[in-house]
Amino acid sequence: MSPAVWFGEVGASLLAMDWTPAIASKLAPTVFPTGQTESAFAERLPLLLRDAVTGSLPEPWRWLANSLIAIVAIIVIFASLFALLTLAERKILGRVQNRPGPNRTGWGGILQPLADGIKMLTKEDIVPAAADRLLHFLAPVVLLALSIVTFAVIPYGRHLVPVELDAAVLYFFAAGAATELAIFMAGWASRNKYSLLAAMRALAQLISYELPLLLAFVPVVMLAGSLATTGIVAAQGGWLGGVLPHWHVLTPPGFAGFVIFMIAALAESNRSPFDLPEAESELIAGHLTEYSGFKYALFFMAEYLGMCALSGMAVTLFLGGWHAPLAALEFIPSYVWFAVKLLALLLGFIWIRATFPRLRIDQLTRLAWKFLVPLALINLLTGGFWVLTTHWTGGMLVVRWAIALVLVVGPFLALGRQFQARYAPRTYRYA
Amino acid sequence: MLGTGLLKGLAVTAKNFVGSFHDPKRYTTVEYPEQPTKLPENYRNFPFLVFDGEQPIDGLRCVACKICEAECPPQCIYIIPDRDEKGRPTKKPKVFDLDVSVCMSCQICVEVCPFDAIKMDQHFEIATADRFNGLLLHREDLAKSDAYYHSIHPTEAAQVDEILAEAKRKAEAKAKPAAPAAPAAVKPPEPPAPAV
Amino acid sequence: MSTFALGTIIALILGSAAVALCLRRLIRSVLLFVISWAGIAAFYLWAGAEFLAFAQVLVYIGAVSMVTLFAVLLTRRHDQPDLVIEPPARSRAAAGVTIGACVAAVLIPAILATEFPAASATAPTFSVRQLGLDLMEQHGVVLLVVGLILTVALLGAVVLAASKEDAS
Amino acid sequence: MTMLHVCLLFSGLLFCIGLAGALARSHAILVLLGIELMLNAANLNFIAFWRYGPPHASGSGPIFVLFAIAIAAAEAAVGLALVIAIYRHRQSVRLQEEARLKG
Repeated sequence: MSPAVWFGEVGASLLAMDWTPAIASKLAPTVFPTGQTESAFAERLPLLLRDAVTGSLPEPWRWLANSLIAIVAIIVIFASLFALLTLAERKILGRVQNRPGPNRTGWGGILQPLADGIKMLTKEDIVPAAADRLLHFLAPVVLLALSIVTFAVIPYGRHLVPVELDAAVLYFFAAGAATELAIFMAGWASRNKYSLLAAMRALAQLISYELPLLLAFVPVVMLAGSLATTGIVAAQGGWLGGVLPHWHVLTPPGFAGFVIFMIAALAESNRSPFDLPEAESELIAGHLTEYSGFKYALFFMAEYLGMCALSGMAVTLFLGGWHAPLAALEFIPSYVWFAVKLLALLLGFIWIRATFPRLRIDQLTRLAWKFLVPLALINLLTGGFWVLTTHWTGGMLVVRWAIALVLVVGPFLALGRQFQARYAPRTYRYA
Repeated sequence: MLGTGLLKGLAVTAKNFVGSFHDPKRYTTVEYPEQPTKLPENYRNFPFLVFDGEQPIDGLRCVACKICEAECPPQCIYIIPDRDEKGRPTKKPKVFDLDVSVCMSCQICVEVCPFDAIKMDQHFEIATADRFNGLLLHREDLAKSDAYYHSIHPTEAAQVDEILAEAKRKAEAKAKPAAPAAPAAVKPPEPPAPAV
Repeated sequence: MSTFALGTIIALILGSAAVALCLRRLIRSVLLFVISWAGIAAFYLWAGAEFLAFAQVLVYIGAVSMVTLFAVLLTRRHDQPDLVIEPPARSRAAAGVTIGACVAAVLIPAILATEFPAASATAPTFSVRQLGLDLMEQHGVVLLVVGLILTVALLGAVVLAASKEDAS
Repeated sequence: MTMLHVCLLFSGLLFCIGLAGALARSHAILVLLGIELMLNAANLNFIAFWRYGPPHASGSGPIFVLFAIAIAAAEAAVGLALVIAIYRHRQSVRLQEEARLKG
């Protein structure tokens, strides 16, 4: 067989093959189920709006247009949420510190994010002379891209799931884990030893807190029996007597998981009191030292989007996703409930920032490895116990709750005593 | 128990946040340019000249005695007494310049003035782009009414008024028995330094 | 469209791996390896094994790359470049490439000459639930052994890398 | 020539690249990465056979890959710890200088 004939055959057979990727079926956006009539008009409103735009398109294009609309909607909504969040954060911090916060730009300061944006955009973009220009540019882009990508699997409402994946939670945390690479790139590409050292510290922090973050949601996955976000939300539907929702946070292992998850999420999104990587008042700005202008704004945006994504995931995993807290309140559209819960968690982030002083690096790692990780591991046990005893009823229900509470509170008290012993209460001889 | 301190801290900030909306004690910011700050009565920065009546220059209490010029430690005051056409002093300053870029707000000029003519001002928004002429205050800039003095230092101004009235009464009482002999004795005795 | 996708994935993986092994700057080659691993994750996704794709990203891009980068930075000497190319190294490199080429020369014709039974018409479905059940029931012992190995490896790595401050 | 052939060719090439890299380079970390690449190429084969092989109902392919990934992570951790230990001992990570067992 001559080479030409061989190549021709190979080429022909390559073209004749079925190249459809297996994943394509998973990526099909949720088409509005025609059989469902129980959902109210407001519930379907986003989908109806979308279909009004794309309904007339032929099938393959419609799929593409629907996906594009979902992407644009997510980016626009969360970018504006980012803008409002920066303003809300400064206003709330101000109020906590007995001052009004920014109130000069626009009506009561509402245009402050715009002013900040213009300032950032018009600043000079400085790249150090010895920097690795390509990586220096790529780091913020990769970071922002990865933090936007995580929004794809969060169920925002009953019919609003951009991508339904079987292993959606794993996808979310895989994308989150990859952001560490961007931080390393930022630190290394700056060719500044302080940037590099700070990036290493940031990585140590992120890796340390990845462990409790991942361990904390495993009991939830066990309870729901699913790694898909839709499955986890579906498992939290329904109410006990129309009042008590079946949210995971209202079970002992779920509550412990929620607390550990939120602490680890604070550290993962570099928020105070774990904002060591960019501690403005102590380090210069950590791995962001050599960044200015638009690239710095991108880092900032990625940080806030990461915070939003982690809060959205916490809502999905622990706070019942888009389910209403009371059966009587179900007439309010599901996406409104999701937004309310998300905003509540974000306000919690800001409240915590307004309250606590920054940890030292050794306290930070000690908290992760000696406190959160053991608690999360014990919480796995609690989760297993809770799953195994779902069929207990009557008097055994009390026993179930008692054992689970002991399993949650006992280790917390024991570890807490040991953890606290070296630090508190302190006496200051010379203060 | 571990964590109670954290909850206490959160409660403190929450109280501050909620309080800032209804409790003026928890919202202490004064938005300065729009909302003028209320300065304490004893605040002082640079001197000014007090005048009585309506005419700023004619009503000046200053008699150009040059005591303050002599006493001023950084020597920021410059006075030329006015004279009439015959060359006699009119007991008014022709030039009274005060360089506030040199003045150190020591209040010695106020202490030494026998006529209570120079007092400390509270006007502090004197920033200017012209540091030579803009910060050299002339007689016209320095002359401010007695009413203004009362508005910024009410307690001190009341004391000064008492002292001046007392002096005037004594002068009148002295002038009555020896009416023709003492037209020049209007000069009051040196008053005690006003309380600061 | 998807032909193009698979072609891109393959080209990306092979190209970045080949370039990574030729570069002299270590950090860059590690970062290129990361691209290659990401490409392999994309291939898993393309083939329908999404759980594996995410596991690949989590383990390789999230963990192995970090450990490697830390190792690179910890073993860097500033007084000399990363690698010095000497004559013996050149001959070694030539030998290595030759051996690789020889293996390829054996493998490729072997693959092309083999007739495989016809593939199933549809992609095999494999849910995460099924994976979990298989892991826990059919492969439970293996899972335990892997867990044990990972624990031992973690402890071993800590012991190996821990600096002996008292000794020095 | 089927899809399976394409995937196998691809993984074979990747394996050879990893092999050549592991043999040709002298930096210990790069050698480790070359070995990782060979492991990954083997994983690709499992997935290729699972996806394009004869019809079957088992999930052994992905499960085997999952275990391989876990072992690869362990290997990377231990290997890199060894590299760091060697570097601390001899101030060098070039493999041809590590010809002696006796420290």
